[in-house]
This record gives sequence, C-alpha cells and structure tokens, in this order.
Amino acid sequence: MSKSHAAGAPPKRTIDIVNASLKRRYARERRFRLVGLAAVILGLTFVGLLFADIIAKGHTAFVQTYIQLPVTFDAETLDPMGTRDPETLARANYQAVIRDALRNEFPEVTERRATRALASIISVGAPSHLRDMVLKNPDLVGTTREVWLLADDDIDMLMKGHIDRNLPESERRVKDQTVGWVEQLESQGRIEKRFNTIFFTNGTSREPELAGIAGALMGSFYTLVLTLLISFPIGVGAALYLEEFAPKNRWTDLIEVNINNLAAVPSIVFGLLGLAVFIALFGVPRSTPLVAALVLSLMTLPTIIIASRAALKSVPPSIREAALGVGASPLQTQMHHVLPLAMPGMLTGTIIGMAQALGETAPLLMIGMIAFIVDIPSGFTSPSTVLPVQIFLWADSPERAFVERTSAAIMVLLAFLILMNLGAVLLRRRFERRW
Amino acid sequence: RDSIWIAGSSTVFPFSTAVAETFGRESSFPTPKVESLGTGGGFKLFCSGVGVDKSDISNASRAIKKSEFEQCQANGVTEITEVKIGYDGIAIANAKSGPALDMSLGELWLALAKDVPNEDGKLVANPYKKWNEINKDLPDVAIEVLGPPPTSGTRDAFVELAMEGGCDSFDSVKALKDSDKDMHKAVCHGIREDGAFIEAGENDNLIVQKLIANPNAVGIFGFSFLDQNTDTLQGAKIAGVDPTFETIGDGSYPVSRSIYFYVKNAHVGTIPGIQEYVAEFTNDKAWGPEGYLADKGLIALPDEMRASVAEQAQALKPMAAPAK
Amino acid sequence: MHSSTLLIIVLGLMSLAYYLGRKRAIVSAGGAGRISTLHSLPTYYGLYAALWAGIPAILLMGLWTAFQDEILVALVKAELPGSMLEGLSPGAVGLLVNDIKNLASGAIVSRVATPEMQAAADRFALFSQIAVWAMWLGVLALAVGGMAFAWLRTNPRMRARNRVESIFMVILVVFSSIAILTTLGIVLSVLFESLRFFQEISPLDFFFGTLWSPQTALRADQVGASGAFGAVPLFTGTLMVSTIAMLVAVPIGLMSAIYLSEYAPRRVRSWAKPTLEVLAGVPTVVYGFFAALTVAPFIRELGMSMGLNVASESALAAGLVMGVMIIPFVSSLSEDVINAVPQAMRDGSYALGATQSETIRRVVIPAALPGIVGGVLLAVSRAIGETMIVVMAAGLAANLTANPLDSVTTVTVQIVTLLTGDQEFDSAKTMAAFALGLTLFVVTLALNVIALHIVRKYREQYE
Amino acid sequence: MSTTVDEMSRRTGAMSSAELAGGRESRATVGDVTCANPRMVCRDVDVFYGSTQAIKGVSLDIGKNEVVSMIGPSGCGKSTFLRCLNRMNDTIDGCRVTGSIQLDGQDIYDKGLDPVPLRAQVGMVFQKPNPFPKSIYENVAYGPRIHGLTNSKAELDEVIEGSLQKAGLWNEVKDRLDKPGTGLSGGQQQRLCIARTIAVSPEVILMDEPCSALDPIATAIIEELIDELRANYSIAIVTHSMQQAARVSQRTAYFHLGDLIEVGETNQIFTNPKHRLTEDYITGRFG
Amino acid sequence: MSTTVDEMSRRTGAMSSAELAGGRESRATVGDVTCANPRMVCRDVDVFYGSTQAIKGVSLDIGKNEVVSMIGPSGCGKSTFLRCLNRMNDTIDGCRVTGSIQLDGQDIYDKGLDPVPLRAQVGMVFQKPNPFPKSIYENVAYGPRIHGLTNSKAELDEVIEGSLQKAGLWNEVKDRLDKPGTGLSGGQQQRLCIARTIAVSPEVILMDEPCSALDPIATAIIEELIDELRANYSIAIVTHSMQQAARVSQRTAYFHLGDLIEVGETNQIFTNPKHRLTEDYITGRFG
Ligand SMILES: Nc1ncnc2c1ncn2[C@@H]1O[C@H](COP(=O)(O)OP(=O)(O)OP(=O)(O)O)[C@@H](O)[C@H]1O
Ligand SMILES: Nc1ncnc2c1ncn2[C@@H]1O[C@H](COP(=O)(O)OP(=O)(O)OP(=O)(O)O)[C@@H](O)[C@H]1O
Ligand SMILES: [Mg+2]
Ligand SMILES: [Mg+2]
Ligand SMILES: O=P([O-])([O-])[O-]
Repeated sequence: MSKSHAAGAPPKRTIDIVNASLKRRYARERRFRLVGLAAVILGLTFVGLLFADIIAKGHTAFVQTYIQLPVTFDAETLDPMGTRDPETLARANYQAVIRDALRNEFPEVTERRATRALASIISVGAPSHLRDMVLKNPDLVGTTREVWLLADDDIDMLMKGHIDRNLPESERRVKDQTVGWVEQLESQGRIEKRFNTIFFTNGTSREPELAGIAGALMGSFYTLVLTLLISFPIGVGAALYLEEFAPKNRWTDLIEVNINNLAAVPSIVFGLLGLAVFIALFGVPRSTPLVAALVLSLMTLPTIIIASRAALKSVPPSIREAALGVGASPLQTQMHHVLPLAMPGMLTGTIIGMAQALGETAPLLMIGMIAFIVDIPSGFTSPSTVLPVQIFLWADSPERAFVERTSAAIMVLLAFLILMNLGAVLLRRRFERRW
Repeated sequence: RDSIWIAGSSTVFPFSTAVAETFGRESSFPTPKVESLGTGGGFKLFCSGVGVDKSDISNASRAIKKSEFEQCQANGVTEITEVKIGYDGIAIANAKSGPALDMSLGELWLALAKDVPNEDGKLVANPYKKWNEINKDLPDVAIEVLGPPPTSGTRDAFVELAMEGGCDSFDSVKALKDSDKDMHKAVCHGIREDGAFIEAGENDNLIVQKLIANPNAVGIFGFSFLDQNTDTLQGAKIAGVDPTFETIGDGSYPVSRSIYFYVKNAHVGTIPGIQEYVAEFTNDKAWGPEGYLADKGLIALPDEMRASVAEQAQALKPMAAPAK
Repeated sequence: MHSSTLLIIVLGLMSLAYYLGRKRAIVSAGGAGRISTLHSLPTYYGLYAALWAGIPAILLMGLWTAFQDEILVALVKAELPGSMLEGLSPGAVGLLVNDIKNLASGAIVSRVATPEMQAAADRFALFSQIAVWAMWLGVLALAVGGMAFAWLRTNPRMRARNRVESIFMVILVVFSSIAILTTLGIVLSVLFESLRFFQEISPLDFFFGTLWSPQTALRADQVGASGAFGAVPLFTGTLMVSTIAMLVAVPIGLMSAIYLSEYAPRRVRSWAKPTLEVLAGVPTVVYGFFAALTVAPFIRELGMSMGLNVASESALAAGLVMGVMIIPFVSSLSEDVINAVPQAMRDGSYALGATQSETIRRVVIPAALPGIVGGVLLAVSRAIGETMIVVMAAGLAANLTANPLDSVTTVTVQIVTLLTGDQEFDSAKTMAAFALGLTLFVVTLALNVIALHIVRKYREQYE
Repeated sequence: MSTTVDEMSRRTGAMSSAELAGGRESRATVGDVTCANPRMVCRDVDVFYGSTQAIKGVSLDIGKNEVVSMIGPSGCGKSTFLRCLNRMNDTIDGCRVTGSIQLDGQDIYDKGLDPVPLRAQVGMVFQKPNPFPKSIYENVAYGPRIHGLTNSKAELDEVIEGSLQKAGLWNEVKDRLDKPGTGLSGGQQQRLCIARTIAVSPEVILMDEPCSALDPIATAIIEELIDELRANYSIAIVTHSMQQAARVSQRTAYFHLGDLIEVGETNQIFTNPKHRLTEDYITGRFG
Repeated sequence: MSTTVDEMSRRTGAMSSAELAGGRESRATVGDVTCANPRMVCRDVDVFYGSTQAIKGVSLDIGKNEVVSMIGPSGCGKSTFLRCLNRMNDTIDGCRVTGSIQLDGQDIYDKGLDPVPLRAQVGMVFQKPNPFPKSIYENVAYGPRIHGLTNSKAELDEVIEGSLQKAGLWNEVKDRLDKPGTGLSGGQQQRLCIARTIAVSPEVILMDEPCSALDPIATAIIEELIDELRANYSIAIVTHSMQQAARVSQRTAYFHLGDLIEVGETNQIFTNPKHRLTEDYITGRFG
C-alpha cells in the first residue's frame, strides 16, 4: 500500500484540481440556477399574461348598463278587470308599459321605424323584470315609479366604448338617432352602469345582457363534485393496488402500460365511449352532470393513477419495512405511513386531473353537453352544460357583447379552479415533508 | 322528458336558441334544449328512431339528403316536416384597413380553385399568387383566404354556391359538364392546397379576429358575424352586390343558402309543445323581416314563401323524399 | 322520500353498525381491559359490521334504482288496453309511456288525457309509490340484517382485520380493473368501425399515403379517391406539434420543478407551484385564442422581418402555446418526486464537494427519474390528445412538411373534425376517425412500452 | 499494532480467496444446531437475491429463554438470515427463500400463514435505524396502537415511557416526545427503534446490530435489557462485538460467506472453536 | 455482570440529571484544545437546532498529520460538531452555527467562502451509510468525476479499485461493480461510503463512526487505512469504541451534552482523565 497515485509524478493535491476547475463549475452552477429561475419566471409570466389578457377583456362584463324610466303601471293595460289576479298579472303586456314609458320620454319619436328603434334600447328581458315587480307587489298597479330597466346589449356596448361613437354611422351598429337618445338620457343622469348581478344569477341566454353563468357554474359544480368523488378514490385505490399489492409480472406491466396509454387517448374518444357505454348501454340520461362526470372521470383517472404511482414509488422502502417490522399489515402500512407520505403527489395528480376535467370540452361534445340549456340545473340528473362549454358557445356567438362575457366566464372558471384547488393545495402542504 | 329536444346545425343554433328562449319565456312550456351537433350529427340522432331518447327537431344548414331521409324511414321516422326558415348569407370579407374587394364569382373561383384553365383552356395548377394577377382592378396583395374546413356545412355551401357558380363562367370548364361530369365537379369543387386557402376552423369569431390582425387576409364566414362587426370589417362585393339583409333576401347576393329545421311528426302529441314551438318559430314576430331573428342575423324568406311555409309547417305536412 | 335521503340513512346505519360492532367486540372480549385478547382491534370489528350493513344495502339500492323504472313501465304497459299499443313501434310506446309519466308527475302533457291514460298514470303513480316504499323497506331491512349478521358473528376469535382487509383488497382490485375495462371499451368502440374502414380503404394507403383529404374522397364522383386517406401527414403533424410542445414544456417544467424544490425559498414555492398548476385548468379555447391571435401573428411578424415565409397558422404557434399548457404536468409532478428524494442522498453528494447543480443533475434527478418520466409521459399524452389549440392556431391543412412555420394538422384534430363536422352515415370519412383513433392508440401503446423499459433500465431505487 | 493488523489482513485475504475458490456449495455446520426447547426451528434455509445465493442451507434453532448471537464478517449473510425469521425478506424484490422455518412448530413460509401476526410475535430491530417521519411518541405508540395493546391513553403513555426507559432513551427525549423521530442523533434513533420494537412485547426479538451506534453506557443498558427480556422471550442478535456476544448470549452462531460454519455454547465458541474458520475469526478479534 | 451495569446506569442516570439541573451554559474545557500544527481551528462554536442548543461553545484544533477522536455518550453532539467542520449542517433546516471555524486560517463560515472546495478538501463519512442509488462503480466514481480528478477511464478504474481496496471492499464487490450500491449489506455499504470519500483524496477526513457496522477484521483494515492516511492528512473520527480511539488517535476529545469536557493526548485521556465526567465515562467502558 505504498503508492496510491500514478507512478512517479508527485501526487497532485485534489484541492488544486478542484480550484482550477471551480470557476467553470460555478459558472455552470449559476447558469443552471438562472435557467431554473428563468423557467419559473417564464411559467409565472405565462400565467400573468393569460390573466392580464382575460381580465383586461372581461372586467367590463361585471357592470351592465341600466336606463331609468318613469314607468306607469297602467291598470288599464295590466289588469283591465281589476281583480289583481296573479294569473292575469303574469300574462299582462308589460312590453306595452315600457313602450308607453319610452314614448313619454321621447314624445318626438313617432315614425314607425324610429319607434321600433327606440323600443330596442331596452332589453327584451325588461318586461319580465316588470312582471316580477308587479307580482311581488300588486299594489304597484296604477302607480308611476322610476324604474331602472336593463338596457339592450348594443346600448351597453356603446356605453362601455366597445362601439365607437366617433365612427361614421354606416360602420356602426348603433345609429346616430339612437346615440342621440342615449346622450339625452346620459345628460339627464338616467343611464348608468351598475354591478351586473344578472351575470351571476341567470342561466344562459341568447341576449347577452340576460346571459348569466349560473347554469354553467352549477353544472360544472355538480359535474366536478361527482368526478372527484369517482376518480380520486378509484385512482388512488388503483395506484395503490398496482404499485404495492399486485404481483409484479407481465400482466401488471401490461396494465401499467395500458394506463399510461389511456392518458394519451384523445379526450373525444372518451366521449365516444361515454356515448356508447353510458348513454346507449346503461341508459344514463344525456346532457347531465352524471354522464359528464362518468366520462370525465375515465379521462382523469390515468392522470391520477400515474401521479399516484410516481408518488408511491418515491416513498423510501425503509419506511415500509419499519411498519411491517412492528407487525402492521400491508394495508395498515400503506394507510398509516405510505399514503400520507405519498399524498402530496397524489393530490398533485388530482389537482391537475381535475383542472383538466374542468377545462375540457371535446368529450362533452359527444354526450350532448354542447347545448343551450337555460334552466339552472338542480341536481346530477338535470340537463345542464358546464363552464368550458358555455365559454365555447359564447366565443362562437356573433354578438359583440358576448366577447366580454366570454372573458368574464373564463374569469369565473379560473376563480372556480382556484377555489377548487385551494383546498387540495392546502391539504398537500400539510402532508409535505422531507426525510 | 317534458321538454322539446332540438339538435343539429351550429349555423341554425343561434336562431333556434333565440326562439327556444322566447318560447320558454312566453309560453307555459319548459324551455327546449338545443344541442349544437352539426347538421350531419343532428340528422344522425334524429333519424336513429322514434322515442324519448331521440331528438324531436333537427336543425340543418342544408336540406336533408336522400340517404339521410332513407335512414330515417328505415328507423321508423316516417313523417318528417321540413321547415325552411330563411337564408344564411356567406360573407367574404376583410378588415376595413385592407383594400376593398369587388369581384365576380369567376374571379373568386380563380383565386381559390386548385386547377384553373390557362389561356388555351387547358387546366393547370393555380398559378395566381396575388389578387391583381387575376384582375388588374383587384388589389396588389397576396391571396390569403381563411375559410371553413371541409368538415363544415358552411364549406359545403360555399363550394356549391360560390365555387360552382364561378367555374361555370368559364366556357372550357362549363363544357366539361356535358363531356365529363365527374371531371367538371372535381374542377369546380377543388380548393387549392398550396397555402393560399387556409382552413381556419369553425369558430367564426376567430376568423374575424384574425382578419383584423391581418388586413391582407380575406375570410369566409357567416353573414351575422359581418353584421356584428361592421365597424372593423368590410364585405366583399360580389359582382358589385354588397352583402346586406336586402340583397341576400332577394337573392341578388349570390352566396347564400337556405337553412331549415325538421320536425319528427311522430313526436308531436307525445312530447308537449312541439306544435307550439313550430308556431312560435314561424311567426312573423320571430322570423319576419322585422322579427327578433332578423336581429340575430337571419335573412327572412320572401313574404309569400314565408306564409306558405308557415302554413305547411303549422299543419305539420310531411315532406316527400328528397331527390338527392 | 328521495333516494338520497335513503342513502344518508344507510350511511347513518353504517356508523351505528360501526359503533355497535366495536362495542360488541369489546364486550365479547370481556371489557375494555381485555381487548388485547381480541384477534383484531375493535375498530376492525366495527368496520366489519359497517361494511356488512352498508355494502349489500347500497348494492340493492343501486340495482333497484337501475331496474325499477323498467319494471314499473312493464307493469303499466301490461295493463294498458291493447288498442292503445296496437301498431306502435317500441319508440312510440316509449313516448306514450313518457306521456303517462308526465301525467303522473303532474308535468305538462302533450294532449288531453284520455281516461285510459289517466288510469295508467294513476297506476304508474301508485306503483312508483309502492316501489319506493318497497325499496326503502328492502334496503333498510338489508342494512339492519347485515348489521345483525355481523353482530352475531362477532367473537374474539373472528379475524375481523383480515376480513375487512380482504374486502378492501377486493375493492382495490375492482378499482384497478376499471382502467382495463376502459381500455377494452375504447378498443371495442373504435375497432369495428376501423375494420369497416379498412375494408373500404386499403391499410397500405392509409398508413403510407401522404395525401390526406377526407372530404373530397367522400364524393362518389371524386377523381382520385386513392391516396386521399393517407395518414402520414397527420402523424408527422402530430409529431411536430407535440415535439415543439415538449421542447417548451419539458425544459421549463423540469427546470421550474428543480428550482422550486431545490433553490426557491419555501414561501415562494408554496404559491408558485399552485399558480403554475392553474395553467393546466385554463380551457383550451382560451389557449386557442391566445395562440391564434397573439402568438401566431407575433411569429409571423418576426418571421417576416427576418425574411422568412411564415404561414399565418403555424405548427410553431400551436406547439408553443400547447407547451405552456402542459408545463404543470411536468413541473408539479416532478417537483413532488424530487422533493421526495431523501436528504441523505443530497448530503452524500455535497460531502464529496459537489455543487448543488451537480448534486441535482447526478443524484437527485436520476433518483427521481420514474416520477419525472411519468410526468413527462402525461404531458406528451396531453399534447398528443389536444385539439382546440391546433384547430385554432395551426390550421387544418394536412401538409406533409418538416417546417414548423407551416400549418399542419394532427390526428386528434382530424378525429374531432371528422366526428363533429357534417358527418354522414357509414361514409369512409366518418369511419376514418375511428381508424385514426385506433392507430393512435397502437402507436402510443408502443411508445409507452418503450418508455416503461427505459424507466426500468435506469431506475435508481433509494432505500 | 499496525504490523499485527497487516499480518491479520493478509491472512484473512488469503483465506477468503481460498474460500471463494473452494466454491459456494453449502457445507455441514460444526456443532449442534438444535436446542432443548426450541421456539424457532430453521432447516436448510437457502436465500437467493436474484440468482446469487446469500444463505446456503442454514439450519439453526432458537430456543426459549435464550439469546443466540450471530457473528461473522461483514456481508456473510447475518442480516439476510435474520430477516428470514420474520419474513421481512418478502419486501425485497427478487429475494427468494427456500427451506423450512418454523415458529412453535408452524411453518412461517406456509401459504396460509399470515405474516402480520407473525411479525407482531417476532419483532425486529433493523441494522439501519429507520424511525417513521413522525413524532417520537408516535413512533413508539404505533405498534401498541395497531395491535390494541393498551386500553387508554394513560396506559399507552405508560407503555411508551416504559419502552423508552428500557431502551435508555427516556431521559434524553422526555421533553421532546412530540418532536420528529428523524431529528434524533444516530444512536438515539437506534434506541428509538429498539423502544418501538419492544413496545409491542414480541415473543421473539431479532436485533440486527442494535448497539452499533451506541456508546458503552447505552450499550450496557441495552445489554441489560436483553438479559431482562430473555427471562420471557427468545432473542437473536447480530453483533460485531465479540465481547458483546460473549456477554449477552448463551449460544453463538458463526456465519461465513452464507454458510453457517459453527454453532455452540457461547463459551465454547469463544474459548474453544472447533472449525478453523471460526477460530481464525475469533482470534482476529485481538488483531 | 448485570449488577455492575445496574450500578453504572444508576450512576450515569444520576449524573445526567445533575448535569441537566446544572443548566446548559457552556463550560471551560479541561486540557489544551490547541495543537502545534493546526489545520482546522474551531473557537467558541455554538450550534442550535431551532431553539435548542446542541453544541455549546466548543473550541478545538485539528492538527496536521494527526487523528483526533471524539467520544462521548450518544446524543452529546459529536455528529453535530463533525458536520460543522465541512458545513454539512447547512443542509439541515433550522440549524444555526455561530463561532469561528478555520481551515488553514480561513474562516469556513465566512460569507465569501464557498463550501464546494471546502468539502472537496474536508471529506466526510456519515454515520448512517448513504450510498447513492447507483452502481457500486458509480458510487465511487462520483467524486473523481465531478472534480475531474482523472483523465481517462483507465485512471478512474485505478482510483476506484484503489479506494475499494483500501476500504477492504474490493474482494467482495469486484465481480459486481455494476450492481446497485444499495443492494449491499450494512457493513459493505459503510465501507463503500468510506471508499467513496477517500476516492477524492480529501486532506481532512471526518469519519462518523466508520466502523460501527464492521466486523473486527474489516475494522482493522479501516484502522490501518486511517493510520496510513494520517501520514498526509488530518482525520477527525467519532467512535464509541474506546479501544478504537486508543488505537487510532493521537488526541481525544470527550463531549458531554453539547460541551467539550476534556481534550488531551489519547494516552492521557484514557489513563489519566482530569475531569470527573471524562473519568466516569472512561471507566464506564468496563461496566
Ligand atoms: N436534525 C436535528 N434536529 C433537531 N435536533 C437534532 C437534530 N440532529 C440532532 N439533534 C439533537 O442534537 C443532539 C446532538 O445530536 P448528534 O447527532 O450530534 O449526537 P451524537 O453525539 O452524534 O450522538 P450519536 O452517538 O447517537 O450519534 C441530540 O440531542 C439530538 O437529538
Ligand atoms: N437487496 C440485496 N440485493 C442483492 N444482494 C444483497 C442484498 N442485500 C444483501 N445482499 C448481499 O447478500 C450478502 C449478505 O448480505 P447481508 O446483509 O445479509 O450481510 P450481513 O452479514 O448482514 O453483513 P453486515 O455485517 O455488513 O451487515 C452480501 O453479499 C450482500 O451484498
Ligand atoms: Mg447486516
Ligand atoms: Mg452521531
Ligand atoms: O353546423 P353546420 O351548420 O356547419 O352543419
């Protein structure tokens, strides 16, 4: 054991070699770190950009233009019999009441075309608003009240500047005459933008000013609750079985490859499967959160399983041995030690899988969710649509006012996503530890 | 199921939903459910039989085909009422900041066809790179047209109305019609694949936005989108005719198609409200030239035609088998 | 009497069974002081009882709800006067029944109710009432019966833990087989149509053809039907777009994961990671608009200014944005597994004088490899399966090109457009979608097999 | 001193290569592998890691109320053999055990046998301390909890205090029972693992170098514990300290390259080894 | 025997509680902490884990060509102190080091100093063997590779063979260099970690119980290695075996509850300890 180094040459000190190369290594270290930082910043920038873009486009949808008019609830028109019978009141012609109110406000408008144009500055949803007022308080009949009425979407766009008043009339959807009326109302303080509650309480509508996100939101809510309830336990359970209990052989290899492969199946194919199996074979009702959740669960399962298996793999075997060594059963070992340690990864898979399920439209195409459904769903089996589908449909609508509503709906979806993830993220942080 | 189920064309979807919404609001019936599946998908569902789990009404941006009708018959959907509801213009437009276009259908065809006749009438691969190579009056910009993909009904309609109309203005091509029918069709319908025509998906708003971003590009899409974006877009004149409600309605603007819906008569009387829905749709308040559908971009049928279609529709008169 | 109420009651009974089972076990052992004489923990006796109370009852409930309607309808139909059903197709009968149901539930009906209808509706209402009662009785009886059974079987020598665990194992096996069933379902739902497609179009043309033009091939009078179903451009397009996406997502995702888990302060990490995860949940329509209206024009401008000929729709734009979308698949999943590498591994490396980046590259990443590969595979899968972004930003033209500035289309885009566009019965065009789906399935399967072997080979298992 | 070591190692080196050259077939054990009152009976146990054989036809009894110590050069298969005795080798991929191992007459590798109660009965202290990433309290409480050994919190507390005390750790950790067990020093972790094992009062205890990270005083405490446990239980201990083997065990088994070379009364082994290899190893102790 | 242990433990118990009661302030070390030719100089080193202090004002030199051994009861802070010397404590969350530690006159906790060359110079063998989940070859090759110590594969092979041979592992693993290092026995892993450390020829080597899992023969090889390394380098070794400390080290430091109680010539410490605590501990060795 005399000489440990190469023949002859005096042994070179390690530290000299190290110092000689240190600068290079540090340069690499710095580069590596910088690249990492850049990657994070880049990723966050993308998030920021998307958010900024969406918020810039969509924030105006949270206000809505209203027009104040003195409305005479004419007893003659609304309740000619004077019975105040709710049935009669409900069927009365509130359109006429609004028409009269406008006529009183703009007596100079008499020509037929102009009258029609004038009437169209108020939303077609306004009459039902008046009807609701009257039904709630029949004493209104016969009185005159100042009422804020919902403006038409074109007026709304005009007020928000999405329709440019300075353009030549021919290039503008809102004609000079209407602009004149709006300006007159503006000067009287009879037109203003108020918080858009309708957006949050209504189902969808073909009229942008009446269109709300509530139906899609509830649809998404029901769908995702079910998806989570189905896919999380199944995903984690399957991962647990395959990774920890199943004998390791060709058969389980096949299953593993299979699951990885399922992740690569285009989502629309899951729609096909859902149509063929759930709807045609099992008779699950079409266009419902139930069938959507079944399809989306199948779609998210691979994500959850793959993430969960990776998480299980990363738990050191010595921890399993420790538990088994004191006489814990394999299942107890998993439940008490391995699962909690693998939970962060499983939750990550769930977060990402659910995020994907929340944003997905393609498979829903096949199972009747790309639909116009006005009513707000009341359960897992009532027809409904979901947020991404609503966004998809609004984005494809010609009306200008749907542009901002599309972005606002995206904001709602993102808020939903963030809320949904918040719980999981907090939970995940509790489970995270190094060993 | 206590509500009507409508499914089909995405083109008819905006109109159908507007009627459905009004119907739901103003009648005692629940608001119908309207699905956007595309014309073919709508028929597939519609013709798969009679029953609660089959749609009641099918929207279509073209007339039902013979094969589809036969499929319907085979599956027991024997009585179908066809309701033609109006026209959907196909706009050819570009950004206001770009050059104004005015061309004939023939020139449009020359710009988009795969093969065009050269001076001596022989077919060659489309050599035109710029509009003004076709006609000096056209602008000096590269041909770049954003249009619907082959899978869309709009594309079908465009090909049949614009391209076929255009190609027949060339005698050499027209002559083919008699000599080699297949050849004629192939020549007329073939759209160039060298990048000048870009298949841009079914989202018309996206095309509108892309046009605004790229003033040299020309887009092909539904008229209602042009109507909503008159501040930024200009429609190309076809043979001097601007696309407007009037010109499309009276047929002087050539690129427009009829749109329809089809009622499954067997469901009438078992699903509540179908008749009432048809009545609501075929009411002047809805589909008339001043009706609320006009606001949504529907181009109404001429008055007499409307009256007769409305009568037949409300009587639920079954249609005869289509010719093709 | 909603069935969710019943479900809640059953759940309540399960907790009761748990409580009783546990207590019974303790009592049978001879009191709280002697539970060590029990075979298993009292908890397991409780769980055993709860499972006996719950599982049969819930199974019955599921079956009942699945078949109740069918049986009731059969009963009602049987009593309808024959004249009403005469000559009606099954679908029409269904409609009639639907009307009767509407009548029974008081919803709007389509016509004036005939006395027969009214009678049938009354009968239906009565039967449903009875059925609901019967179900309640049956389910509750089964729950209580199960509870009693478990109660009777509870004795100190009963191997409660083993039984409960085997039930759980059965459940786990069932869960795992769902993935297999899904695969089976998918293969079956695309196989037959694909076979029919291949009867019409030669597989040779499909797999080796370089021209994809399904629409024109459809027409009977099509000139060159051969070659119009060449899937090669679709696969190269898929390959190109996914590759670009992965070139964006893997470096950014992996480096973010590394930075967040190894370098970043804990606080930064705790909010940056969930923030990145939002990227996975943004609807693809939004990305599509972003790609088409922001990125694509930008690339075009850039390309033009460099004298390149850039299509306004390019694989590059779609790929870049898609890459952004799948960043969290790589970043979050990798971050978790990197975080799980034991500190002792890092210490071993540091103590030899390795810099942090050397430690990460040579020790941490290899040890975390299976998880990272899992994340990357998921990301690839997502990239292959994505449609909306490609439709909106890369166009739909099936160009066979290696130039990322050209427009391309992908397999999934074609599947979606073929299936949702103006489809026709039994045309090769519609069936092509299925063939594409099947082919994609097989191709990705092969890729996954390779990936599995690579992971096996390079896996470094720490203790 | 260093010359002695030099000689020693040269000798050992030569020996091992001779052994290697001599092939790896199993050989008869010198001494009596049986004992009067056996609890565990192993016969012809082979263990393979993949294709390499780590244990070759080992037969050995572990008697009631006795401590058997296993000695032998590093890598000779002591841990492997020990892990067979409560089927901990099941968790190692590619590890295969043949032969018969019985606990109280029952084959523990029997298909129908449930390893869970077996492991509760045959406790194990691993060579590398592996505390759970939980609090110190939870580490020790885990076993009693899952086996339902205690009926109340107070009783559990008592068991935990008792176990920690027996392991000689109580004084050091009594103020920090809620701190993670992974934040202890090496020796403390080792004692924590001992406490964790004895908390479930197994009847056979397998200890793989339980004192390797302990100072003499702590070692003495553990040795005393072993002595105390012997009154009721059986213990198998792997150790590299022959002094320790001599102090705590009644019988000693000497392993070499997977073979059990010699078994016998501890006294006899250390004073009068019969096999040349044993003798070489024992005498090496003074090197 | 058992009575002696009994007495011993009672005495120690009493002692520790007295110490505990006496508060945890630092105390002056008995003996000369300096040495003639110091390579590392520590002065008033405090180490805190969160709010608890694990090392209290320890001053100690480690000289050129000397082996310093550190002894003391489990949990007294030996590992903690050792880890300070090459800043391995940096990796522990909440661990804080104050005071000054110099290597060749350079403060290693200096802001500007970077730990990478420091650690290349001051190598460490951990208490718990932590081989990388790589092949045996790669485990040893790791250090030379990252530092670029060798210029060719052949040279690297030579270094690896040399290191494994010095650690006494070569014979056992030469046929399975491509097998994972985690598949080795406990003692083999420990020797692998030693080989890994010496493969980079650090000038100061910190060894935390390097022989805890080794049989006497392997221990002798390592001790010989230490002796050989001393010719050129400085070594600090933590050990629980006082015999070992006596055999390999020139100076010995005795730690107790975070204090450095006494430092001195190894001979003097073991034959004539000056502090009562040291004496108690040393004599405990015979308990
Ligand atoms: N990561 C940590 N967090 C908190 N406390 C710790 C940590 N590591 C060690 N300690 C505590 O610091 C004290 C000194 O620990 P150290 O590991 O230095 O002891 P040691 O002398 O090496 O003991 P042993 O001989 O058992 O290895 C102990 O009380 C220990 O519990
Ligand atoms: N998981 C494993 N995979 C492959 N070989 C292994 C594994 N564990 C141990 N071995 C090998 O089996 C042989 C016996 O190992 P074992 O751990 O039983 O030795 P040991 O006697 O406990 O040694 P030590 O005293 O060093 O702990 C060794 O050659 C070792 O390298
Ligand atoms: Mg061992
Ligand atoms: Mg230590
Ligand atoms: O949806 P389409 O109108 O294009 O068939």
